[in-house]
Amino acid sequence: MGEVDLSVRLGPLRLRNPVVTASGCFASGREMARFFDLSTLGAVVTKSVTVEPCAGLPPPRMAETDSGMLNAIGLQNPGIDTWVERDLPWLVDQDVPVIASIAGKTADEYGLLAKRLRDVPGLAALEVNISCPNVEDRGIVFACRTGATAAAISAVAQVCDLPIFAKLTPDVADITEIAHAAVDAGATGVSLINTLLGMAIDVTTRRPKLAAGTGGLSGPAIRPVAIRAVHQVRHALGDVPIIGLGGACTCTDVLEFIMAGADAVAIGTATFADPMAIPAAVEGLTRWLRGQEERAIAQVRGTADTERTA
Amino acid sequence: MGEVDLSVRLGPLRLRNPVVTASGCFASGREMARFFDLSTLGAVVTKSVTVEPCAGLPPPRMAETDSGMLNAIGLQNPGIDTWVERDLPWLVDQDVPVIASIAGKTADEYGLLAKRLRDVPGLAALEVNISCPNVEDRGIVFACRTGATAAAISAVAQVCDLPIFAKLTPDVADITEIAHAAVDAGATGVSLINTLLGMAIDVTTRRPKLAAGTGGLSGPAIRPVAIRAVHQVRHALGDVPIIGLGGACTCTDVLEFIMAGADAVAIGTATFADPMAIPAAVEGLTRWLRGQEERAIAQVRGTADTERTA
Amino acid sequence: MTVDAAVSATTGTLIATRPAGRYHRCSIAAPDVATAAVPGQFVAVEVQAPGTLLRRPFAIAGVDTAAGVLHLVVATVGAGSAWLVAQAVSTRLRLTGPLGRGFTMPADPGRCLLVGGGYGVAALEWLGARLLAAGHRVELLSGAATAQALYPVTRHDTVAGTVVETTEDGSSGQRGLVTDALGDRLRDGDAMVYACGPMPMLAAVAGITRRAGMTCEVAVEEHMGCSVGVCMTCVVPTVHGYARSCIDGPVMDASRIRWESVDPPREDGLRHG
Amino acid sequence: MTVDAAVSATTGTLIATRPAGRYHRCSIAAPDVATAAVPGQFVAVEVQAPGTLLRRPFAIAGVDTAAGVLHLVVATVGAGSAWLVAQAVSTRLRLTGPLGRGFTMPADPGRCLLVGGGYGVAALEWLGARLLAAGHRVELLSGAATAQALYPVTRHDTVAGTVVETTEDGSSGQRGLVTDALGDRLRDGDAMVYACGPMPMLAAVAGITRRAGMTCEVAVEEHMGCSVGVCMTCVVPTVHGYARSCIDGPVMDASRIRWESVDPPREDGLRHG
Ligand SMILES: Cc1cc2nc3c(=O)[nH]c(=O)nc-3n(C[C@H](O)[C@H](O)[C@H](O)COP(=O)(O)OP(=O)(O)OC[C@H]3O[C@@H](n4cnc5c(N)ncnc54)[C@H](O)[C@@H]3O)c2cc1C
Ligand SMILES: Cc1cc2nc3c(=O)[nH]c(=O)nc-3n(C[C@H](O)[C@H](O)[C@H](O)COP(=O)(O)OP(=O)(O)OC[C@H]3O[C@@H](n4cnc5c(N)ncnc54)[C@H](O)[C@@H]3O)c2cc1C
Ligand SMILES: Cc1cc2nc3c(=O)[nH]c(=O)nc-3n(C[C@H](O)[C@H](O)[C@H](O)COP(=O)(O)O)c2cc1C
Ligand SMILES: Cc1cc2nc3c(=O)[nH]c(=O)nc-3n(C[C@H](O)[C@H](O)[C@H](O)COP(=O)(O)O)c2cc1C
Ligand code: FES
Ligand code: FES
Repeated sequence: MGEVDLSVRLGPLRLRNPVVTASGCFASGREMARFFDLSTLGAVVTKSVTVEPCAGLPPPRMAETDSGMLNAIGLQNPGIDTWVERDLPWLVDQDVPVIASIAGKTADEYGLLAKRLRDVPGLAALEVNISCPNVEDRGIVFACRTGATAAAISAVAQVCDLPIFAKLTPDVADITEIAHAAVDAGATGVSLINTLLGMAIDVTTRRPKLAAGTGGLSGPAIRPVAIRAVHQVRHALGDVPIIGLGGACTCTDVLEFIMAGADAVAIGTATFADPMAIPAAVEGLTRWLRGQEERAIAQVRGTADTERTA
Repeated sequence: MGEVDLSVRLGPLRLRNPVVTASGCFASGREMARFFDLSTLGAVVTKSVTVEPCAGLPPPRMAETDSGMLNAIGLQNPGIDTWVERDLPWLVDQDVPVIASIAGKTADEYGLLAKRLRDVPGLAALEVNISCPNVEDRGIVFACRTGATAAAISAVAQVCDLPIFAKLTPDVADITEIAHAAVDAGATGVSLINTLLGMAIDVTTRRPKLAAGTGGLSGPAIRPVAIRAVHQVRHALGDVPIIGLGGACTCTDVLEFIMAGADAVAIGTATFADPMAIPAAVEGLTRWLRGQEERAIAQVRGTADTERTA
Repeated sequence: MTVDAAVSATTGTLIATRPAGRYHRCSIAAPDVATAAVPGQFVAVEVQAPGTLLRRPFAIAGVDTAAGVLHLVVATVGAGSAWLVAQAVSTRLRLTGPLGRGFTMPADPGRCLLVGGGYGVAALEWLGARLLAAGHRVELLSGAATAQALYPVTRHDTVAGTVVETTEDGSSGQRGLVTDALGDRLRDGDAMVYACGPMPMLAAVAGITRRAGMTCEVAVEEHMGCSVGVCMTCVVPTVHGYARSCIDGPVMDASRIRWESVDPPREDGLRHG
Repeated sequence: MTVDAAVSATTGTLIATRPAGRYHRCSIAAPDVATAAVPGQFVAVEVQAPGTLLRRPFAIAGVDTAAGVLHLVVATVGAGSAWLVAQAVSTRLRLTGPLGRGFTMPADPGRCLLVGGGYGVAALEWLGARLLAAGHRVELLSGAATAQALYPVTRHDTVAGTVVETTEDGSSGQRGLVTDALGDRLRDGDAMVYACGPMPMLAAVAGITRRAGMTCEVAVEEHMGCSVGVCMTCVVPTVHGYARSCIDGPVMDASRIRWESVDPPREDGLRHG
């Protein structure tokens, strides 16, 4: 059989395996370190951090839906300064690459956040969350428009040499257009996808189940949308580094993303359903690869590309 | 208790109850008449018909996903002429309003189809499907752009006096913008939502599960997206008639749509999972309404509108 | 289109689940369905496995009309079939049936060759019993990749005059493909051939019988959405365009199917079981 | 944040499910969890009902350390809880626990008032037994809307010196709210109060104890996504901002919660059980 190689390139980064955490689904890292060794992970993508501390939205913040969940956390975080001083040091001391996620209200804020992080030792990359649906004004979701996308990404690229991943929303007519805009503005790669804007109503109380009204839909329910987005962008943008996510739970799901064209795959909501979801998926990859002709998972990327009907 | 009233207004139409079929999920009507009396239905919305006969896409056309399914039927239909002569007469003879769905490749084709149908006796309304995801060129999904939406809808409105419902896709940054364009161009109301563009890959064969590669995602998985779309459009467009759909299965789901702002609710995929889904939902509505203060389901519309946090 | 009024959306009660080789035989009390069913028809069963949505189609493998019971032979391949075979006796099962078009009984007494792959043999066993009872000569050919995958034909004498078993690896019965066994038995063109099994096997049977000028009915197995004719997902390419296998089939005249357009293109794909 | 290394993601075996009033008592062999747990902590159980995704949190209602068994008292409210109580003995259950912060034992022997609503009483029964064993005086107040909704406290003498039951409709025990009974028993300010039940009840208890100047711990029940501290959905407004009830709770000092910001704003909402 011989040994197999799970390592992948993600632009300039090399990860020991393709499975990473999804932003907002891993807290400080300490919580999950109770269950498994963080060095099991390809990388940690941290919760989006903002310039100022942010209390987040009032509860209820979560509603389960069929094979999915809605969340309206509202980017609760201690703000960049506290985060860099209090939470980040522990994480960068673990044996795992750290990708910091940032969220701003304006392009300038994105620039500010990137400046604050560019010299933090141990950071592997930035993920620029320009697609959080839990904002008051739908008009300010940067990733809904090419212009705003470019503005936020170039604000980051201008001040920071770290690799940059632009996190995009599927709630657009053509995600390849937005991906192009991000890359043209200086993004190293893209993270596909953030949650879909959704809503659920409790018919007994006749009120939205989330205090905020709307929220972001995640989990297995959205995986077909995510796979499609990854496949589209892989085809439209050639070799651009892609972190695929949205409903990945198992090793099979991770493979589905990789075959669709993802270099790395983030697992978010599935961790809520099973704290061991990520280590189980990594183990599964090793077992699966042993049964394949390829010796390296990197060779599997995009192999579903040939037309089905060909 | 007193008797309850399930009838609703849908623009100029009056339906005996708010539950209707979803386009493409009810074939000729004869198939389902084996299971229940079609007069149980608020209305029948027929499979989208095209100018020329259309063979549809090669199988496999379907893949089950978590709480959902992908389909790539590709508008298989006998073409408008055969349909009007062979299938429609039986249906309009049943005791149920018939809403005919049309799909064109160009604005002119929409006009042609509307002209062919305007004088067909017994038709209650037209649903203009400008959002089918199973088309070769993503660029020609009319409902992705305001201009194309307006062109298709006005082509219909100019030649036909029947009430017009524009069927929209959620795969856009702002569905209210498209809804505005449709109504401004002459649509009486809107049908929200068509399927989301999705994809699934079989990791064993490494091929897309659908022969066509991508397909439309429907079923309970997408209900939160549909509820959000209905709620947004109800708020942005005031009193516009709305047919809500996307993942409605049970009476509770129908109520969720109505409380979000739908006048009528279509059930599609759920009929595949249970041929009795629609009659069961209608029965459930009667029972539910008996326990409420309202005597008429029409009064329930939009009652989840107050802000949850208010 | 056959729109059969005998079909119902009903609830049955699971009365027994027993292993049958590597398969499971599930017996369900559902009198309406059992009484109306003919060989080749199927039922669509609601499964309550997490994340699943659609009913699962299974061929009816026999009925006990007096008791109002129908039998299914289930291969465990995914969440839905695993759920079904794991249910306890007395579980209430929501199901729709009998669905689709069954096999046609020959007008005149004659020789019938029944060709099955894997669990597909189960429905043919029932057909064979009916044909025998109606005075036909019946030969049942049952094939699979290995001995374990063979459907265990039980009452040999009551279902067929002759039963021939084949396995690809020779672990039981004749070594080779069931279609080879069919070729061997095509002494004349007057037999009626019935086939049930994986699509590549059906394609091969269709080719052989076409070349031999024999009449052949196949029960096709396409992915189904609704099982009742309304979703258009289960289509098979025929000389008259795409036909819905759930309502215009699953039993179809093999000569009407455009096998070269079946995905993946078949007639030579001989793997089965 | 308490990050307790004793927690594990494990698999237990259901060994019994018995009715307990209108609830079910599920006993699960899961030695790692049972040994480490203290009253007030909970487990998150994977349920395999169709369409569900997330584990369901249930308070630990007692353990049998020697046997490695933990007990849950489950109210059937939806698909997940219905699935759990319907499982057959021997079912393997994937679960995480023991989770969260439990009740604090008082430093010095004294009087303890345990106030519970509905199934919330189950966890207090266990706490009461521990307090009694540690030499405290224990009074257990158990309330519900009706007699059926009362949790059936079994071993009265081993869990509390006094047990007072209240129902809103007077169908069993004292008529009225459990918080009225609490008010009646606040003779002095030296008792420690522990409460477990619906949020409006906890809010009322918090108000009463605050006005009486007593220390009160409540086990809150917010909707949970992950149950392990990573999703931020289960937050409760506190004087230090939103705190995660799954990891900073569920047991919290009542005086630290900003009850007026709990949704819907409570302290007067007295409905329970
Ligand atoms: C008319 C008809 C009759 C059938 N009769 C029988 C029978 O008698 N006994 C039996 O065991 N099975 C039968 N099948 C196949 C059976 O329906 C599938 O095996 C079952 O639906 C799989 O469900 P699952 O949830 O276990 O697996 P899934 O997880 O849904 O699928 C597992 C694998 O099976 C494939 N599959 C799923 N559905 C079908 C389908 N409809 N046709 C072909 N492949 C499918 C999937 O692509 C996947 O590779 C029949 C199918 C049809 C259409
Ligand atoms: C720390 C904690 C301890 C708990 N202990 C117990 C216990 O000992 N016994 C018990 O029966 N239940 C307990 N619960 C509540 C229990 O988790 C829910 O009843 C259960 O998750 C409902 O799942 P379901 O699938 O049956 O219902 P669903 O269909 O998910 O929900 C049914 C109804 O319950 C509400 N609900 C769902 N989840 C929660 C939740 N986490 N908190 C409050 N309401 C909810 C829903 O809004 C809905 O109205 C506890 C909850 C928490 C957070
Ligand atoms: C509770 C929760 C919080 C999230 N917070 C963030 C966030 O802070 N920043 C971000 O970019 N994405 C956030 N997301 C989105 C996820 O990173 C991910 O894109 C999405 O959930 C889809 O993946 P999944 O289905 O694996 O969860 C959050 C998702 C959830 C469920
Ligand atoms: C198999 C299938 C075929 C469909 N065909 C059409 C169609 O011809 N025209 C159309 O407007 N929508 C079509 N739809 C979309 C449905 O009408 C509906 O918008 C969508 O499926 C969401 O509703 P549901 O979740 O209740 O199915 C089709 C959906 C399915 C599943
Ligand atoms: S399965 Fe739906 S038409 Fe055949
Ligand atoms: S439930 Fe996820 S943080 Fe508490």
